[in-house]
Amino acid sequence: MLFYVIKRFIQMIIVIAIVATIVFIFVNMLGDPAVLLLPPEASPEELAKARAAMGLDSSPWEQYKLFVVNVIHGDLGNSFVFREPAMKLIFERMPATLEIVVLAMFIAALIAIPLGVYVGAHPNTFASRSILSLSLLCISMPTFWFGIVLILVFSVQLGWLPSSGRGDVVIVWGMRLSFLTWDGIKHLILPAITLAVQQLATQLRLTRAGMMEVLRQDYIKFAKAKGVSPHDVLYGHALKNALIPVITVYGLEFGGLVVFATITETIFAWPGMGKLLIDSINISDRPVIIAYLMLASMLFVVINFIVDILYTVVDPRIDLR
Amino acid sequence: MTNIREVRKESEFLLDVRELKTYFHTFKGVVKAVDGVSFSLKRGDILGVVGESGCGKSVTGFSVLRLIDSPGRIEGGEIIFEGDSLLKKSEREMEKIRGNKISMIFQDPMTSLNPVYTIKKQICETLELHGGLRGKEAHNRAVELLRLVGIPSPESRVNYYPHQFSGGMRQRVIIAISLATSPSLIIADEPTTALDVTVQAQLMKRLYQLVKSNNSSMILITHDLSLVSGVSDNIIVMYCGRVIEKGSSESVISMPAHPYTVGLLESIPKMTGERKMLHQISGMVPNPFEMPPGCSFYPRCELGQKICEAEYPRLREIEEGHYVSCHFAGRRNF
Amino acid sequence: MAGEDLLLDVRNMTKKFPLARTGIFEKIKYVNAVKNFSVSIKRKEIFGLVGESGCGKSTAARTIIRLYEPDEGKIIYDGTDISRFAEKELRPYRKKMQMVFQNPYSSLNPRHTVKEIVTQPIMFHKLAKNRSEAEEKAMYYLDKVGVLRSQVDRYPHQFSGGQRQRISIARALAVAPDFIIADEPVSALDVSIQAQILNLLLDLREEFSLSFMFIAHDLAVVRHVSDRVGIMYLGCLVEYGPYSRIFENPLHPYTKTLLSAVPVLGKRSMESVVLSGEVPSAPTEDFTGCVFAHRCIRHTEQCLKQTPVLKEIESEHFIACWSADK
Amino acid sequence: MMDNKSLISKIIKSEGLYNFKRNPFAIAGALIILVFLFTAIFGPHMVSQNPYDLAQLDLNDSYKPPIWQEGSDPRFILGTDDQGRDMVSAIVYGVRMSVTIGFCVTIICMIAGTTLGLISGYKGGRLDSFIMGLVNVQLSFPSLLIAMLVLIAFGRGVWKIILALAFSGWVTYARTVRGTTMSEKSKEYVEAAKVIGFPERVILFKHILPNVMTPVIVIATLQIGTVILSEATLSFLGIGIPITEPSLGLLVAQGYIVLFSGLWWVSVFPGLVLMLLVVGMNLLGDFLRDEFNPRLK
Repeated sequence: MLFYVIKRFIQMIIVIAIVATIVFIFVNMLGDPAVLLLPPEASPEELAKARAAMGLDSSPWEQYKLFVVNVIHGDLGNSFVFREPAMKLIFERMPATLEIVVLAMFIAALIAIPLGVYVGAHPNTFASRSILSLSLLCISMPTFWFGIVLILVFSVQLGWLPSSGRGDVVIVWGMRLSFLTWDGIKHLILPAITLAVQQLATQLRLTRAGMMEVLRQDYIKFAKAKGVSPHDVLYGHALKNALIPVITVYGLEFGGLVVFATITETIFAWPGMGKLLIDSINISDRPVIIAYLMLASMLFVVINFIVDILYTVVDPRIDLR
Repeated sequence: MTNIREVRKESEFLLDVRELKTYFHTFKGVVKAVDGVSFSLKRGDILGVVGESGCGKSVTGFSVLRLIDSPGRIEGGEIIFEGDSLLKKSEREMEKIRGNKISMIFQDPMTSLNPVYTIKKQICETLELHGGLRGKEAHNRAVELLRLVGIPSPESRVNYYPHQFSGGMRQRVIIAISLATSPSLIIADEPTTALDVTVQAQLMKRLYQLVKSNNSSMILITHDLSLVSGVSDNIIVMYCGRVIEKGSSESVISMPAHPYTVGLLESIPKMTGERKMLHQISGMVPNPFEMPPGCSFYPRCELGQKICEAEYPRLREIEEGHYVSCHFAGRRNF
Repeated sequence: MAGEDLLLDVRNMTKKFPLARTGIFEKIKYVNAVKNFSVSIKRKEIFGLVGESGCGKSTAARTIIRLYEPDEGKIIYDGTDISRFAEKELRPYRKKMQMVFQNPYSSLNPRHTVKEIVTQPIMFHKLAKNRSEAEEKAMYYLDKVGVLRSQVDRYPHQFSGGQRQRISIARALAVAPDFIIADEPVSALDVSIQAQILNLLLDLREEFSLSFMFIAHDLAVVRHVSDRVGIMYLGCLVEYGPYSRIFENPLHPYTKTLLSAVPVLGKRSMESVVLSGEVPSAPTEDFTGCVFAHRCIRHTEQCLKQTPVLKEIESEHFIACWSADK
Repeated sequence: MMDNKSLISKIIKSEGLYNFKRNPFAIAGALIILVFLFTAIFGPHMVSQNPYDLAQLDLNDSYKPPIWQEGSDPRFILGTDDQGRDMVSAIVYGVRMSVTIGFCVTIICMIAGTTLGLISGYKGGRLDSFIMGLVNVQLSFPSLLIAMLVLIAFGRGVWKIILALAFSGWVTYARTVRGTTMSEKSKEYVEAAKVIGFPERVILFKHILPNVMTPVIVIATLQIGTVILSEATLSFLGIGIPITEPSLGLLVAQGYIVLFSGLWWVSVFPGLVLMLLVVGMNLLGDFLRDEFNPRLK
């Protein structure tokens, strides 16, 4: 076990180092931020001055070395636009993103797993077929389009829920949170549903597939031969086995949702880190893009690690070495 | 009322299966996996069900427990167990019988145990369901059962997961589970086929002793005639979903009457005596969708005549307790 | 036993497999899947190899036919040591040694027709002038094993287990080999079909003058077909000799228990003495002593410390056991 | 190899076709895909205007609603956008773009991923560790993020988005094919081929490859839908294809801009069509997956 943790830890550092390098190279291929930031009529001297101010006048190699040193010190540079540390900008907006992501995951799991078990256990009922068809629609639906339709229906037509912004927030331990006020919750509902719907469908289908496969195993038949009731066979014997793949995907999808949140945030003008990323891409705010990608990578690597550990808890056959 | 029940329970047969029919409705057509099988089993007896793969022997076993999955269905017949008809029972009542009065041992020990639960949990589940044992009591009983089936240091092994056991050990655990409630009937479906010969011998011996000491009955389903002949009191031989011969072990093995049984016995290489060319049954088992109209063995049979092609031979008694379904059985000496 | 009729001579062949590492600082350990395996097979002879699962009989077969690289020892085929040959040098020997596999459901490529399966080897080894001649040859061998001409355009899944095993045999025959390793060719088959295949193999030996190494776990089957028999336990050959001696007068304690465990038709077998415990996993490479010692009722101090070697106890009957001298 | 007659008779007699004919969802999926393929190939020749030829646009035609609403123009069944562009024509051109990208990406991924997976699974050793290391690193990141990264670096463009999506999409094939190859490799027919003496190249491509294609086809069918959605998402975010050649995703994005001025149809219809297209792919993919899943047989 310890051997495994150490091995994984080294792997994590290597992965992050590779990602940092790739991110740096890719982002350096972006257009010249000085040209984008200064007015078109700026003179070459002014451009040079701006580049020097942003640390872009040295050779790429020098820039990379500086970048690595700074990353180790936890400094990813200042935003060209906001003139503030990029990390600070992202950390400020992270709670907003996590709020909708966590809520979406929660909604998804709460609905998907029981439904998935039902559909997997009774594949031929009318209800199952309907649920399955609906889930197919959900995974085939473009998230952003679903968001737009929700806005059209619930904001524009019915006027029940707001279509943009966070509403009233409460500050807890320096984090701005929406879900503690009624107004905030109203702002949360549409983005969270938008984000949850595809997730819900994916997990439902995964649970169903797992269930269907597990229910054919000999040990299920053996449990039946032991006189275990159908309900206990389903929830006692089959579910735990069927959930093993779901848990892995659950972790990975969390990462996916953080990225997918960029779209939801764009549609609902939700001031999270995803919207910050898109805004930064549009104005080539390099340090912010780098900081976002670095932070996101670290997040995913850590999530993967946790998922692997969790895996052994559910599945005794996995021997971590 | 109680009197009548007691009288019924005292009846000679523990299990009486009559004209059992289990069909599978597949996309290519109907497979008559079990087509009119009848047999009965006395208390404390061991019945061997023998036949080659696809002859319906396993389906017969599962049918007794009513564990036939779709697209299969029990289409007809009667299963009388301890005087009650199992086919008339509700699913709830069946749950109380399964694993309690009738338990089953599966063929493949590698896949029959739930991989995510400890051995203890899987044994205790049965104890709790049918014996009402919980906690310490159940634990002690589980350890005792493991010791009974010959698992060394059961106190610590009881907390193992299935994957930490070898195939032979797992099969012991499965036997322990099936014996946990002292069932009156154990259905063992190829219990040792997946195991090595030395392990098979140990396990079969242990199972035999436990069944006998428990005064349970057992249906031993297997393809191995030698194994069956060493254990069971009676034998039924199945071919294409039907019983073609049944009788006491000695008479079926030493005086087989059906040409299929004869062929089967002669095609087994012997461990002693002179080596000679093996007799072989030519051809192969007919396609289940294109069953011949008369005797299903007719296309492979050396004795086959016109009547065999047209008419399925009924089981008839050729000597006491020895039945054969062949038009010509007993008319020739083998 | 030397002389011109010796076809295959395997001397002290050892095959090791690495174990998974258990710690960062530990060296990779190896297990002896096959250890010091020596056997010789004459022309037209059937050598039966018996053992329980995991005893290394399949590994031995696969090493002899050079699917695996042996770690030590020699494999002398018709006078040439092929144990170190590279694939290119092996090619001429590939048509002299063939193999029939255990599982009829996975030993034929499901995407090729039966005709293709048997024609490919003929084409590859250029045993026919052109495709139609190769196909004609393929038909000949398929006919020999009893596959009908009308069935040759079908795919393997359309055949039963026994028929597939026939096709598998035809594929092996197609390159006109002298020596065939049959790795449990009948253990997946029903009894009545098993007899058909065994009879077929015996007929083919006569017709094509073949030598066989016949591997099985079923002792009765091995007894039925073999001229000589070897018994393996945990990677080691513990006893070998003519079939009659092995089955009538087994000398090694393992062979004795193995034979007593076999159920015999018509015999109430529940009284026989059986071996306790199960087959342990193969020992690591630094193991010394007799592999069977821990389960042997007669074992001594010597058995635990020194590895016994095969000794000729009576003519052509070898065992590896310390207690054999006593 | 396999002559056509036996192939066709094999298909007709197969259980797969039998199940297909009895599964209305699978048939619906196949029909939807056929209609979309037809639209993608012939559609642009059949619609009234080329929506990206500015000379054909007339600002007087702008803001026309779909024909069942008041103030519509019979020439524009689904209405027009703020520049007078016919939505039907725009959608047909969008379908062509989306379908092209979906198929191109899938084919590239399929070839690259299958080849790498095959080699990785068969060869094992260091090469395998390297390829699988790459796969695992990539799998631990959301594929959308990887595509974003590539697009951030190279900018917008049709070929760029195809490459970006292919870059993040090949890993699924590689991983699956590697797994299947490893299990096929240990099967006895491969050993038999080795015993006959066939060289590795022949064993790999003639013997193993046909046996790993089943999962590949299933993944491919499902991936086309995913790719189309990913492309739409990236385009919606403004980092996908250029505005001069919009796909369905970009059309929705353009509709979003004018959403609050009451032009709901500009975003709703392309989105609906997009969904229908992906539904078709998923219906067929689902059917194939269940059909080919050996663990459900």
